[in-house]
Formats: sequence, C-alpha cells, structure tokens
Amino acid sequence: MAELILIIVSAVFINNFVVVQFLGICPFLGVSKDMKSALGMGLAVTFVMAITCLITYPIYTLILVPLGIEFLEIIVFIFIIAAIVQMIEMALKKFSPTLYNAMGIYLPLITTNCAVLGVAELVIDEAQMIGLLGITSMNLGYAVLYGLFAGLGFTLAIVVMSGLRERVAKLPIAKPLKGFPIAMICACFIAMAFYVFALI
Amino acid sequence: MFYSLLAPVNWGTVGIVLAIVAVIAIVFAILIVLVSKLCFVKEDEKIAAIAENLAGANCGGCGYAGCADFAKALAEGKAELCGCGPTSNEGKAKIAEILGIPFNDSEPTFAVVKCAGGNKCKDKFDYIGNKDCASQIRLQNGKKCCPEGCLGDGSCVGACPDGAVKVINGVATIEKELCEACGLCVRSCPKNLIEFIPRSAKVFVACSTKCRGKETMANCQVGCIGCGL
Amino acid sequence: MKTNFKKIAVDGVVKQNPTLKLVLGTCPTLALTTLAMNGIGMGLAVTFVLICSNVLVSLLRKAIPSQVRIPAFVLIIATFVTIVRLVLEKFMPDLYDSLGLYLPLIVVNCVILARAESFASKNPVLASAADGLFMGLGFTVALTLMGAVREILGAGAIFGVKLWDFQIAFFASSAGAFFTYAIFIAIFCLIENIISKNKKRKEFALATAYTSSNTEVK
Amino acid sequence: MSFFKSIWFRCISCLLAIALISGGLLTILSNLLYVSPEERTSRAMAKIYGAPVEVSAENIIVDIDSDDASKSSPITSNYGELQKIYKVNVNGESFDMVFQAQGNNGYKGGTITLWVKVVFENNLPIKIDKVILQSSDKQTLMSKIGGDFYNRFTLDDVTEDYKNGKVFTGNQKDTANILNPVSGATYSANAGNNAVNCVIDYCWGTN
Repeated sequence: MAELILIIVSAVFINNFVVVQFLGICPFLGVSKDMKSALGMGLAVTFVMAITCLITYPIYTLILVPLGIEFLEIIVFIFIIAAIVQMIEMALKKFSPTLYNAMGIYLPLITTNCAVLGVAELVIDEAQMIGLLGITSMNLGYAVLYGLFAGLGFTLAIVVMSGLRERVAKLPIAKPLKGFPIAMICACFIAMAFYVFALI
Repeated sequence: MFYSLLAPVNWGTVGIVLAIVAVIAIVFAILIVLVSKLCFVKEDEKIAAIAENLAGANCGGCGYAGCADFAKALAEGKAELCGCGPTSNEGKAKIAEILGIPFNDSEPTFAVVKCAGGNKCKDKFDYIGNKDCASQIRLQNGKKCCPEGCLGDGSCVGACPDGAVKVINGVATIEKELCEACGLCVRSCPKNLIEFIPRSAKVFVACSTKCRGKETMANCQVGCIGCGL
Repeated sequence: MKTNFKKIAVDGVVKQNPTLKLVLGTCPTLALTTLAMNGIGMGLAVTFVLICSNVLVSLLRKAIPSQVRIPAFVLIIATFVTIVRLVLEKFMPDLYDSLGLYLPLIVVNCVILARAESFASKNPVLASAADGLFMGLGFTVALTLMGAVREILGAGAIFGVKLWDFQIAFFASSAGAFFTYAIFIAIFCLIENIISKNKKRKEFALATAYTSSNTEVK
Repeated sequence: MSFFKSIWFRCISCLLAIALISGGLLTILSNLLYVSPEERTSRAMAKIYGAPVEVSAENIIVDIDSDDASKSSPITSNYGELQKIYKVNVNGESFDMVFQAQGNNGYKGGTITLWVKVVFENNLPIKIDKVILQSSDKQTLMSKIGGDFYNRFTLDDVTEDYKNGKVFTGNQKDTANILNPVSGATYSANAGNNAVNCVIDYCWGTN
C-alpha cells in the first residue's frame, strides 16, 4: 500500500512530467485553450501512457534484454505508441468528433510526445525506479501504475493550465501577447509553483 | 568482395530482430485495421473536398466554429457560400460546382461603418465603465445623443482578426485595404452600423440616423438630414 | 501544379516558422536553448533529418494507406535518426560529440512528424524537400537567437566567450525558458503583423493606382 | 483476387514492409558500424595527444575491455571507478598516466566518463594535465557543462590543494574541498567531479 502512495506522489507531484521535467510541452500548450479539450487530451495521454507501459515493459524485459538487442528499444517503443495513438484517433473520430476536431494536429503528436516515450524509458530503468519508489524489485504492476499516474499528473497540469488560460483570455492583454505568449507566461508561473516539489 | 564487407554482421541477431519486428508489426497492423473497421465513420468525401477549397482562416466570420464545421454545414445545405468572406472567388466557384448550386461570382466586398459622428456628436452623459460598446449600450442606449450613433468603445476593434478596424476621434473606421470581408465586426457591433459594400463602390452614406433633419442637426455636426438631393 | 518554392521558403522561415508561429518542437527548444551553440547544433541536426524524412515520406505517401499513416511515418523517422546516429558515430566522431546529445532527442521532436503529417504526405517530393529545408532553417534561426539571448542574460557569455560576469540565474532556469520563449513569440507576431499590414496596403495602393491611371487615359 | 486490394492486406503489408526494412537495416548497420572499445580509446588518445598513440601491452595497468583477467577488474572507490589506466610515452622515470574514470551519482543516478591525463616524474604524480569528456549516461543537461568546467581541473592554483588530500566538490557549503560548481546542472557536474576525484584518490590518495 505504501508503494502506491509513493507512486502517486512521485508521479503526479515530484516528477510531474510536464511541469518538473518539461517533457510533452507541445500538446500541453497547443490544446489547453479550453477545459474540455484539455481534459480530453489529458485522458487520452493517460490512456496511451498506461497501455504503453502495459505493453512495452514486458516486451523490454522478456524479449529485448534476454536477446541483448536493446538498441532496438527506441524503434519498438515508438512503433507501439504510434499504433496505440492511431487506434485512439479512430476511436475518438467515431465516438466524440468534437474532441477530435478540438485536438486536431495535436492528436498524432502524442506519439512524439516526449512524456509518453519518457515514461516508457523511465519505467524500464530498473535502478532508477527502485530508487524512486523504494521498492525491492520492479514488476509490471508498478510499471502500469506509474504510467497511469504519470498520465494523471499530465492531466492535472494541463487542466490547471487550461483553467488559468481561460481566465487570462478574458483579460485585456496586448494584441501580440494574445494566444501562445500569454500561455507560456502562465506555464512559467506554474513551473515556478511546481519548482518547490523538485526541491523535496 | 561484397561478402567480406558484411563479415562482421552476425546473422543470428539479424534473424531474431526481423522475427520480433515482423511479429510486432503484424499484430499491431491487425489491431489497427480491426479498430478502423469497428469505428468506421461514414466520412462524406464531399466535406473534405469543400474544406480543401475554403480559405481555412478559421476566422469564424461565417458563424461556425471553424472551416471544418462550415464545410459540413455547406455539404448539408444549411449554410450559404457567401457566408465566408475570405475564400477567393475561384474557391467559391469550385465549391459551388461540387455542391451543384449556381454561383455568380459576386463582387468582392468590404465592411464599412455607416456613421461618421464620434466626437462631432454630442454626449448625453459621461460614460465611465467597461470600455466595450455592448456594456455601454445597456446604459440608456449609450452616451451619444444620436440613438443610432457609433459609441466609439471599439468592441469591433477587438473582433477583427486582421486589425483593420480603428477608433479615430470617437468613431470606428475600417481600412479598406486590410479588410478581408470576414464579417466578424458586423456581428460585434451592438448598433449594427457595419455593412458590406462592393469594393468598387466610390462613395457610401456614412450615417444611419432615423431622426428628422432638425433633430439630427442638433445632435451631430455631420448627421445626414435626409435632404434627398 | 507548379510548386512555387518562394512561397514554401517564406512559409518555412517567416510565415509558418515552426518554433515561433506554429509553436512545435517546444521540448528541445526549452531544454537546449541555454547555449547558442546548442541552438545551431540542434537546428542543423533537425534540418538534416527533416529534409530526408520529408523526402522519404512524400515518396511513400501513395503506398501508405491512411489508416496506418502515423505508425509508418514515425517508423521512418525513428529509423532514419538511428541510421544518422550510427553513421555519425563511426565516420565523423567530432561532429557526433557536439551533436551526440541531440540526435536521440530528435526522434521525439514534434516538428518532424507534424511536417510529415501535414505537408509531406500531401505534396510531391521536391516541394517536401524544400519545405523540410526551410522549416529546418526557420527552426535553426529561432533556436539560435533564443539560445544567444538566454546565454547572454543567463550566463553572461556568447558562444562560450565570456562577455561579463553579470548573470541572471532566472534565464538559465526552465521557468526563464518559458518566459524568453513567450517574449520571442510576441515580438515575432508583432513584427509579422506590421509587415503583413504594410504589404497589404502597398498591394492595394498598387492595384488602385493601376485602375485610376487606366480610367484617366480613357 | 480481391483480397490483395482489401484494406487488410494493404495496411499489414505496408507496415510489415517498413518494419522489416528498418529492423533489418538497423541491425546490419549497428553490427557494421559498431565502434569497438579499442577504437574509442585510440580516438581519446588522439584527442589528448593530437595523434593516436600506441600503448604496448605491458604499459596497460587496468583495462576492463581486455581479456587478460588480471587487468580487467576496474579499481573502484566511493567516487566511482577507474576503467582504464595506461602508461604513455614512457622514458625512464617520467611518463604520463592516462585514466578513463567514471564518476558516479550524477543526474538520475547516471554517470559521466572522463579521460584524465596525469604527468609523472620519477614515479611521482606532478599534476593533472588534461581532462576531456568521453561519454555520459542519462545526463540530459550536458549542454550546460562548458569547456571551462574541464579546464578548471588543470589550473595551477588547484594543484597544491588536490596534492594534499583535498577533492573536487560541487556544493558551495563544503569549503574544506576545492569548489568546482556548474549552475543549472549540479548533478552532472557532481559526477564529473567524482570522476576526477577517483584519479586523485588513485594518484595522491592513501594508497
């Protein structure tokens, strides 16, 4: 039980992928215009991260390591992530077209989203995960859990960001600052706020 | 010669790698096609063709969330082609032919503010509040004596994506060169003073007052008194 | 249809500059622009990979059914980056040392997949190659400028040469990266707005001058 | 016949083809273009001495890649481990010793591997002459460590300090040792310092 809490705290707060480690910023800025699409993107990324960890962890530990072909790791991981994203894209197109249009070009970009690949690489790194979670040995359960909560950390950051941006959009800002620049400045403040977690 | 080049390659791993990659590729390809079969959305290819020819500025002038929505509305016949200003004439011609509706290449238009009062028009009271026409009009129909006059608080300035609208000494003016005729300002003006006129028009009446001459003369120095000359 | 390269060139560097206008590839931009040298290194690496992946993608665009386009494109890009890394490591070690850190990062760079998806999969090979080149150049210029500004303010040096030892640690930090990036986009949009307005005015003046002179002649 | 036109076949064949070509090509290339440890060492030597230097067998004290059992175990200390120790241009008593040292506890538990050249005269270590980066593992912020970080080890004013037992450290509060911080990449700098500390421990340390 203690590990679970540790996973939640470390994945969502201490090593939050977006705001502490600055991975996956493209969709984080691109889709956080309104709360609904931000939540949609967050959940999609969480889903991709969880499934990715579910698939890549066993592939790495059961197939790649025994055969000693670790260099293939990046290619296989990205291929799997891309396949999952492609499936999600079709599912979204069918079940919620509005969310599909809101995400637009940023949906395929989940594939190259550094956070997803980041979590896949982090989870297979035995030494670091043990250090991070204080557990004796790494197994599939922890990997998927960490992926899930890393995704939720991403969702938390993007929803907070979209809330901030919606309020800021109503303020009379200088014309060139509208849109992305003001989003960046909000992200700058969020980064400072989360900075305190990194100090723990 | 060629074989010695490939000597260091140990074919064992190459074989294993090919097997693994092949298995993964096939499994995921089948999964993807399965999902694509399950979630087949009957995408009307007409919509894609129309979207191709639209200007794609996503300005919202047509009243829809974006060009994709406007294309869908066009395909279902819910929207007219002239609703979209920025699309060029040939684009409209192509769309018309896709939809099979007649299309006379209408004269390119631009927006104009039908009021020239501003500081020349007297004020009923001093308005101190949110600098926006929509909120000012709630207060006794605005600060201007002339009931149809431009309030000069520039809610249309913010609406225009190309920055073609400026408030100059109290009245909104639109620069002919920058206007893309997208229609966002038309909807943003609470007094409905902004209209489209053909670009080739040399002159237009910059006043839309409905009062009689004597009253207009009292309210505004440049008001039109309807002389009918 | 004739691909006018001038439009692709202007699009790549100014109108649709990937870093400043489309705001893509922000992860490496934020992480690496602490030094101007990094900007150049990363920019050139991305340009090189972007051109070749655009060419490859547009070559295969008809063969790849649209249901599987994302995995196919990503596979091409990842394979290509790994090949470049292996070749560089073997034959050009010093270039590899300076670029070595960025090459794995390129696989995760959104610019390449975005361009492959939105441009290369719809246009012929030559246009895609040109687009890759100018997008890469736009990316390099933006990254180098940002790197220079952050290096001067954050570390008081430029290209490693120490200017003064007045350092604002904020600009070296990641929050500072966001801030600098915001200011850059704001300035870029401001300049671009002004230029496009003047251009429209000049075009219009030219058009009206032509019609009016033509009426006087009659 | 319609099977070949169906979406199933086209998708699977396309993905399969690309996957096979990329997988096969990569494996073959990674075998072909494999940079052997010897080549890496000769490159490092070229960087230190400007020209590749041959190291004869008896001058190799420790080399983890060599198959000779007595020499293949690295010398570990609490700062990291010395993976390779070579004696170079030996003439009589004075010679250079080149170390490949790996400093531990860098960022995220990663390491940094440096080449360190120490000048010896009549079997006594005189000074650290050159430090270059070999490779780093998981140190994403390496861009923050510039040339002056490595040159700092070779400056004269620190020579006396590390001779009488002081070691390099990154944190400002530890005044007892020689300060060599880098802002923005403290963990990676820490691993770099540890690598050089291994060499100092070996040359001027207790043994």
